[in-house]
Amino acid sequence: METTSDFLNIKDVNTAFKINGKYYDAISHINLTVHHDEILAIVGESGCGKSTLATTIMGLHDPSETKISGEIDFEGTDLLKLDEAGYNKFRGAKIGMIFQDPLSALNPLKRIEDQISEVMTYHTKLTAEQKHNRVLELLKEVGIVDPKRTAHQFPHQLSGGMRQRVIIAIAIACKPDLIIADEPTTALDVTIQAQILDVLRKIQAENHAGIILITHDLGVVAETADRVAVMYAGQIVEEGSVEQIFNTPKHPYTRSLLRSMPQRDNQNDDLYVIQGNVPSLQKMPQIGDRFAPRIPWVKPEEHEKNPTMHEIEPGHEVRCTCYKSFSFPDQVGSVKA
Amino acid sequence: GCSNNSSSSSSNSAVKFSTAYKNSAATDKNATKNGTLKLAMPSNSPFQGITDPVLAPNATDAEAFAPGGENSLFNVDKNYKIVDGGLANQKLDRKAKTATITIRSNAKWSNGSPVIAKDVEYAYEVLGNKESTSSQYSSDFENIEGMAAYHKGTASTISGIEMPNGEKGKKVVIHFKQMTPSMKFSGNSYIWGSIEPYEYIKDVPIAKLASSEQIRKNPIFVGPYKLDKVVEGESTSWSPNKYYYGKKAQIGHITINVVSLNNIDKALQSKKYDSVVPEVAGSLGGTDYKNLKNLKGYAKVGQPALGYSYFAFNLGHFDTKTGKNVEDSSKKMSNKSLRQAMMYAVNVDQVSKKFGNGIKWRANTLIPPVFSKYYDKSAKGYPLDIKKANKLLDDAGYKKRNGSKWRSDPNGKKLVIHFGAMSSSATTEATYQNYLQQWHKIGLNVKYANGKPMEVNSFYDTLQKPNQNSIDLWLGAWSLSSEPTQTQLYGETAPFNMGHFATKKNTELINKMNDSSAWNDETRTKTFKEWQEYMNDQAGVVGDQFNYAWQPVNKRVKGFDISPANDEFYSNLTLTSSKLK
Amino acid sequence: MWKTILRRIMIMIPEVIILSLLVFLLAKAMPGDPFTGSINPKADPAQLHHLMKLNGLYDPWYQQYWNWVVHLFHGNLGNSYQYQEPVTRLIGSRAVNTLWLALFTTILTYCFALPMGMYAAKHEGKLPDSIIRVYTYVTYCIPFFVILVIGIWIFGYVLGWFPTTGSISSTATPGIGSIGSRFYHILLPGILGALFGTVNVVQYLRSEVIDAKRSDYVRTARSKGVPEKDIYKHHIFRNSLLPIAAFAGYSITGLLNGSLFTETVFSYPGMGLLFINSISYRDYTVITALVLIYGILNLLGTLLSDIILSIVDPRIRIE
Amino acid sequence: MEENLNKHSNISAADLKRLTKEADDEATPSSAKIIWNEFRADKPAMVALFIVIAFILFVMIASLFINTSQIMQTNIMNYNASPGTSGFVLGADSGGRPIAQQLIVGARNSIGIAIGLTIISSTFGICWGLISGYFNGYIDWGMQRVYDFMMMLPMTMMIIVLVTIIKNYNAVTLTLIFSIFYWEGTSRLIRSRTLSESEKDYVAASKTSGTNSFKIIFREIMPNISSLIIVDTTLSFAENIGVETGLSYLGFGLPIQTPSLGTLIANANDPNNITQYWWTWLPAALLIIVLCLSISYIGQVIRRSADASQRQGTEN
Amino acid sequence: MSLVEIKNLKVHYPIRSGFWNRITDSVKAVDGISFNIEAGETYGLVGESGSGKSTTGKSVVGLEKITSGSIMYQGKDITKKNNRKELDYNHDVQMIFQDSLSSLNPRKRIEDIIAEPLRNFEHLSKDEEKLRVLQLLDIVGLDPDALYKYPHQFSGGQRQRIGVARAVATNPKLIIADEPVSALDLSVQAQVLNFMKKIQREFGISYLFISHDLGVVRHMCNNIAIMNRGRLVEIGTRDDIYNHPVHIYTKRLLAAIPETNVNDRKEHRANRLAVEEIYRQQQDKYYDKDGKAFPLVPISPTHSVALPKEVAEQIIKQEGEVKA
Ligand SMILES: Nc1ncnc2c1ncn2[C@@H]1O[C@H](COP(=O)(O)OP(=O)(O)OP(=O)(O)O)[C@@H](O)[C@H]1O
Ligand SMILES: Nc1ncnc2c1ncn2[C@@H]1O[C@H](COP(=O)(O)OP(=O)(O)OP(=O)(O)O)[C@@H](O)[C@H]1O
Ligand SMILES: [Mg+2]
Ligand SMILES: [Mg+2]
Repeated sequence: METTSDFLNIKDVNTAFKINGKYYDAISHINLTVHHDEILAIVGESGCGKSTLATTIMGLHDPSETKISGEIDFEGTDLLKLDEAGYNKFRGAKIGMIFQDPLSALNPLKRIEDQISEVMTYHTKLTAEQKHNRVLELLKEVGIVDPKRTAHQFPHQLSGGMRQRVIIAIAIACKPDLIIADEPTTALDVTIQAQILDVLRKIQAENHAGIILITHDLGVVAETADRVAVMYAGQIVEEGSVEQIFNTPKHPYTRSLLRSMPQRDNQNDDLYVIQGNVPSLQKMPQIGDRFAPRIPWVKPEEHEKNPTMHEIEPGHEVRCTCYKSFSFPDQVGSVKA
Repeated sequence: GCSNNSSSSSSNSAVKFSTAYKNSAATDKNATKNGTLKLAMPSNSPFQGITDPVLAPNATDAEAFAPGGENSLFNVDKNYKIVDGGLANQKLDRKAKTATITIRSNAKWSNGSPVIAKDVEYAYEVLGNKESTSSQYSSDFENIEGMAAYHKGTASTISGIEMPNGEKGKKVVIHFKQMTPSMKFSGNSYIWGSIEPYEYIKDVPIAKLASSEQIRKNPIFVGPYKLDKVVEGESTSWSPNKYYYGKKAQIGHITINVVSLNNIDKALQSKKYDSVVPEVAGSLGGTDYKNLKNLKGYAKVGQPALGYSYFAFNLGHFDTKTGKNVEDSSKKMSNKSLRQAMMYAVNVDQVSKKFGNGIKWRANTLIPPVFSKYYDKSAKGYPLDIKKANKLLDDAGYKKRNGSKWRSDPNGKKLVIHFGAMSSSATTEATYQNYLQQWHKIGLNVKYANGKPMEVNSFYDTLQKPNQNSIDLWLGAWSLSSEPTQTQLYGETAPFNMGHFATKKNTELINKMNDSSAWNDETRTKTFKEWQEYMNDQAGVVGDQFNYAWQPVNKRVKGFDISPANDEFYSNLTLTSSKLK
Repeated sequence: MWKTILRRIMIMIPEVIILSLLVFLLAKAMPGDPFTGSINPKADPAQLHHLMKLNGLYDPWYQQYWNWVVHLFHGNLGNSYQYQEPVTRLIGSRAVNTLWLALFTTILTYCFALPMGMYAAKHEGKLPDSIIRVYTYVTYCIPFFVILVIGIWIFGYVLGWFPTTGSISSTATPGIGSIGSRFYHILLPGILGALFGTVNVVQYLRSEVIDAKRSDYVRTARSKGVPEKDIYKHHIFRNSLLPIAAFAGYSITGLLNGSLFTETVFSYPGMGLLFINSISYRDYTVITALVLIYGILNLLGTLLSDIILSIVDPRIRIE
Repeated sequence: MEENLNKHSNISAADLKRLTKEADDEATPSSAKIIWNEFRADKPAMVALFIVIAFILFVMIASLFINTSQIMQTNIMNYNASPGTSGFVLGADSGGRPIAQQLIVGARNSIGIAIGLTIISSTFGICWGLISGYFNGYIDWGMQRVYDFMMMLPMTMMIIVLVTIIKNYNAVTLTLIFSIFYWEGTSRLIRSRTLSESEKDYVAASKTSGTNSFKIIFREIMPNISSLIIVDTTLSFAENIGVETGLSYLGFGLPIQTPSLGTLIANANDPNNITQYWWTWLPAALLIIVLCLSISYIGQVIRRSADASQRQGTEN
Repeated sequence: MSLVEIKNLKVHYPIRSGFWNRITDSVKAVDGISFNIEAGETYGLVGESGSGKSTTGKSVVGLEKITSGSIMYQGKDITKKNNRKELDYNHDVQMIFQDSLSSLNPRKRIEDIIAEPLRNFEHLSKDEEKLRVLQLLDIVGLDPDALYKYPHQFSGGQRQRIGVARAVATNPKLIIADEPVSALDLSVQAQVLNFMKKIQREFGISYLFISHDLGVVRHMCNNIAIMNRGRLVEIGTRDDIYNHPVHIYTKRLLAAIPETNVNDRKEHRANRLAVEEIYRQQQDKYYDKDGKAFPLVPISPTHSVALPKEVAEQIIKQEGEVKA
């Protein structure tokens, strides 16, 4: 990873939202590196800050409502130091974003063609005709059967899957180096989900882009990602390659998640349940292991005071050392859940 | 002719007006010729655009088209008596029972065609036609031979109107069943005072006349000015009529604009208009006077108005079978002392002073001072006299019984008197309220009929029922015709005698005003005085207020004289500068 | 599309019929008659009765209604009792005035309201926004006629900038002059009406823009690198204007209601003033016709709104 | 079921008291409390609330001590007396009637009309909107037609016609006449919200729980649009205070002896009054503005407290 | 006799258009489906979005006006309103919704929400009622202090459990669960599924479990029906469906499930693409001219597939060979 670390380096990023006049961290001390040609998946439960991270990279936060610190190095530029105009040179051109809800993310009153070509207006010098051709090309690329017709339609006339493809087309229109996909398939059926993921992968292969894939579906991660970062309560708790995360998960949270999935062979058993709830922003513990309250059988002294990431094998990092003494209660036997 | 009558007829009024503004500045020939005289017409409703006086339903239209001469036939003197010198002269022949109308030979319509006998005759046809939309027809016209038959539709012409020199001639003879002295005055209800441009409108069915182009869009006139343009309901503009037989018009243009009563003061204050259109009943009230009396650049002219307001009592009913008003002694207000007491209790003088600002004053009789010949200056009327009022009531047996706050009637029954009034401006309604309070002061329980002032339609609707008991006493107002006979208001058969005051003596006096004895002016004057005295004593109907018809005139205008005797009002006007002063 | 419009119009017919019957009956139920109001000593009640009979006013109501409907189908709304001319012609000339003023007011309203609403929303929560909001609140709370009265007093009389009565100057020359004069006459009532009318549009637009600002598609546009200025131009304003456009039709109702006041204050000879006058004259034919016309205009207003909406909004485009 | 439950749950009747108490301690504050918190957090709103309540109380109480018929006695000698003269705090009108007292009684009458009108028209509009929005199909269709018809009616004209027909109308009849026309706005608003509310699953859940339609409409849906209802009602209340002013101006309002803010403001129909006798109308106009502003401000706060994301008051 | 027998159920939504707003066409949301739910079992209904699953579920509880067909419960057709009333049908059949927030009235306290069916069907005293509610809360694992709280104060999983508590309050025989966990996070989903299972065990309830997540369905259901464009394409036991899918649509669905086994994700993907390819090529073999599924034909006592008879027989033969 040291070879391409000049691509995207997120260093110690904090994003805090103003709630009732006070700032609360939604993500804290995030360090991440994304490389060319890879898909980095970010997984975690709802509310853990995945989208916040994405929108922070895109610079989509209202500065009067948020406080952002840290450094986001993208191809040698610190994005967080850019002004609006400077950011606009990156957005759409070098970084593309795919949003979760394909219906509301498209302007209901504009034809698909106009929405796609809008990106090119600001980042390329293509003529109207060239843009038109490129739009058709893009639609074909994302797997739309009748690009001509679709280009002329309005969002409400398309199915969910088609809309999501249009969003992808917008995101890749200028061949960006980085694509951020925030739950691109959550609203879709399994079959369509599979198709969309295929499209994403194809694009990545063709453009050599780096992709940040945000999802809470472990299956999607396992199928698609090269590397995985697991987030919990605004922090990254484990990071590693897909194989590392799925085959030898270390952090109790990662392990719990994997365990709570219905498996082929556990029809008659109860599923594993993580105790307790994700704390809300305002009630987030500021010191100590944030996951600790949900594994009460792990003794307090096993948790670090200020947990940090530990590299336990090349490319595999885990927050907190509590993983060492963690095992599930039913396996411990003596601990009452 | 010019008038030197600078009258202010009533000693009761605080202000004195002259009918003429005597401008000593010289006429500016150029300004007059090229200038525009701007007149406002205070009215809350747009005028209706009916130029024909026979068909026009109200005075607004007449005023809007006044520079056109209103097609009027006769000149009058200050008493509205018909005099020679106008478009036509009239001669009454008591023996032959005829009126002969002779049109002056040079009379022309503003389109250049001559005025002919048929024009005079046609007015009666339009008026009396069965299909006519005119509301001016009255049974009095059936005094003309053959009119009744024509009105019913059984005759196609009016047999009593003769044109000895043919339709195109200049002479018309009208045959009456009976001659009355009122025929000497303009505004009488027997001889119609205006003409119709027969040749111009003959093709229009009479029923459709009011809405025809000839009447609304392109009317013709016989007056000093001709109509240039009419903006429906809003304004008219005029320029001199070169065919006018009389004194030539001098001002290049005259415009008349409708201005709402609310805005008229401000409009005049901001010098948008030279004056308002002269109106016999007066359109500007006491408040306007207060606001405008010191207006710089304006003079004021005025004369007593052709109208008055009155209190009337409900004393009987209208017998629809005989068509006569009948007094009922059983009515609540039949007691004369009660009526007198109520009249003594009201403080009309105070009210007039406060709200009238000098242009209104207490009416001491039922003939307004504009009829200077008949008006009884000396009549006392009913000045405020609470003591007398109380005494009258006490004597008549209206006593407070059982500790009640209110007087009961002589039989000891509860007495509640219902006062009817029309909803109006805040000041007027304040006045009503004040009157009620005055009556309360003498212990009379007087209340609004219906609980509040009534909307004008409901008001007259109630009063015009042949027999009604919901209004015992009301405050009304009449604007009058320029002929002073009282038959139509207080006569025995008059439907407008809504209080049904119909004593023998009254009938006798009213008949006397118009019978053969009245041809003698002196006798007639005496009868009028006698009647006024009688009415005051009976207190069946009692005058409330008289007022001035007054108006401000911009000082650039010369020759502004609103006296009725000034028959050439518009011709006499000139301007002394091109801008308003 | 045409079919849908036609269908809407067909649905309107029974409503109009019911309205006509209702109005007819109500008008008849008013105390008095068209002739009592013109009472003066010269008028002979016998003649008034004669005229009542002549006009069929003593017939039973269903007879009168039937006659009226029959005439209606001949394009004849009867004769005005007060004006003695066909109602169609009478109203025709007034309607031109009212609609001309209404059109002008509408245009002005949008000229004022659009920039105001957008500006307020763009600077949401800041000083200009607060000022505009206070302005809308205050105008919302002041009765319309107070605005008119104060306006005519200041600009008409004190400053004398505008004519205060009528629809055209009596000295206007035909052609350009008369058009100019007419325009001059509706300027002040138009401006005042617009100042009042802006309230709804401003508030509506403001909240639309604020909603649009927070919408996902605007976020998408940002992520495309569209500059802020263009985001407002191409996305926010365009999308917020859509429901506003449709509002125009509905605003007819408000304008017509306001015409009663504007025309009274400015003595402007339109339908509103005609109505007020006709009420006291009991001019049945005119009253009925006016209420009916206003009703139909209201209906057409809603229809217009729906049509506009279906044209500008692809989501509800009528096939 | 019962034994079934007892078997599977170790909670029994004995625990009832204790558990109820526990739950009580944890109970969420009521919406009234939330609104109150919201007011406390917003100073201007607090002022507005204070103004409105204090004013209404003052008017209601003070008017008890004012003899209306007595103040409405004309005293022409005090015609348009200016403020401060001869005992007239705010001057007198053209009938010499004290403006100050008229203002109090007039405000009471106008507020009374506004309250009556708001209650009648809102209740009707809310019921209409709820029922029409909940039942789709013929009921809704029929109700929509009635509604369309009402929409078509030119309101002011119809009111004027009605007012002329009714010979002896007073504040009560006027209120009723207004009510005929003022429910439409509310009903439209409520209907559209009810439509979207009806599609939510909790309505379906109630249906499957066997709850009848009437209960679903008024006990399930209505509370959910209550914030809308409250906001709409406060705003229409603000609007209704001024509703008879226009009519009074045109000359079809309340009779002069019934003072109301409308009859007072209608004094402004005389341009002379506007400048010369400003006290005859200006206080009433200002009063309406202040009152309306305060009420709409209160409406804003309530709207905000209904929307959890905009709340400014801290919870609890 | 099965608990519920659905026969040839059709639900069509009218599309209105034209001059008089007449019904000119219809969306055939459910177009002739039949299956039976046995007492105590969990019956899975799977299909892609818009295939008519929810419509079916709603018809069964009586929320939807059905076009034709019958739903028999205790020998009576409950598509008729009268029968539903007579049987106190909603006492016996309840529903759990996908969106836990919208299915709980945000203005009602938890106590009132759970007690709602009790108040309608069982007339209990105040205390009895409260006790019941507390017990129900206890059973779904919520603290008693939830009693006076509002739905928004709970997390998604807790809310869904409140929904379960409400559904079981009247001790129903059948609960329709329309995507009860689709909106939930993994860990929360596990909680809810566990509770549903627990309650089924304890009260002997049947579920009609609607989902598009085949992983969850496999975990929960004994019998499964696959729905496509308003019709059933395949029904069978869990084993039938997961291990011996016949219809191409079923195969496609199964292939699309993401696998968590990262080691052979390449094969998995290749397999899916292969199935996609077959689906594209052989589509017309599996659907009739109108693109609709054929009627179901049984290929084993538990397993039916929507295929023309001949094709089905052929497959049976092949299967037999495979099995043999
Ligand atoms: N604009 C904002 N203001 C205040 N808090 C916010 C804002 N946006 C997000 N949050 C909070 O920040 C936290 C993280 O939110 P975020 O949307 O990043 O989560 P997520 O991981 O994307 O969840 P999901 O899977 O539901 O999309 C949440 O607790 C959320 O409530
Ligand atoms: N009220 C309605 N009016 C018209 N069409 C409807 C209506 N409700 C549902 N539909 C249509 O019926 C079809 C089946 O809908 P249904 O909700 O049953 O699908 P589903 O399988 O539950 O889908 P999902 O997985 O998206 O919930 C869809 O095409 C839908 O558009
Ligand atoms: Mg997110
Ligand atoms: Mg569904």
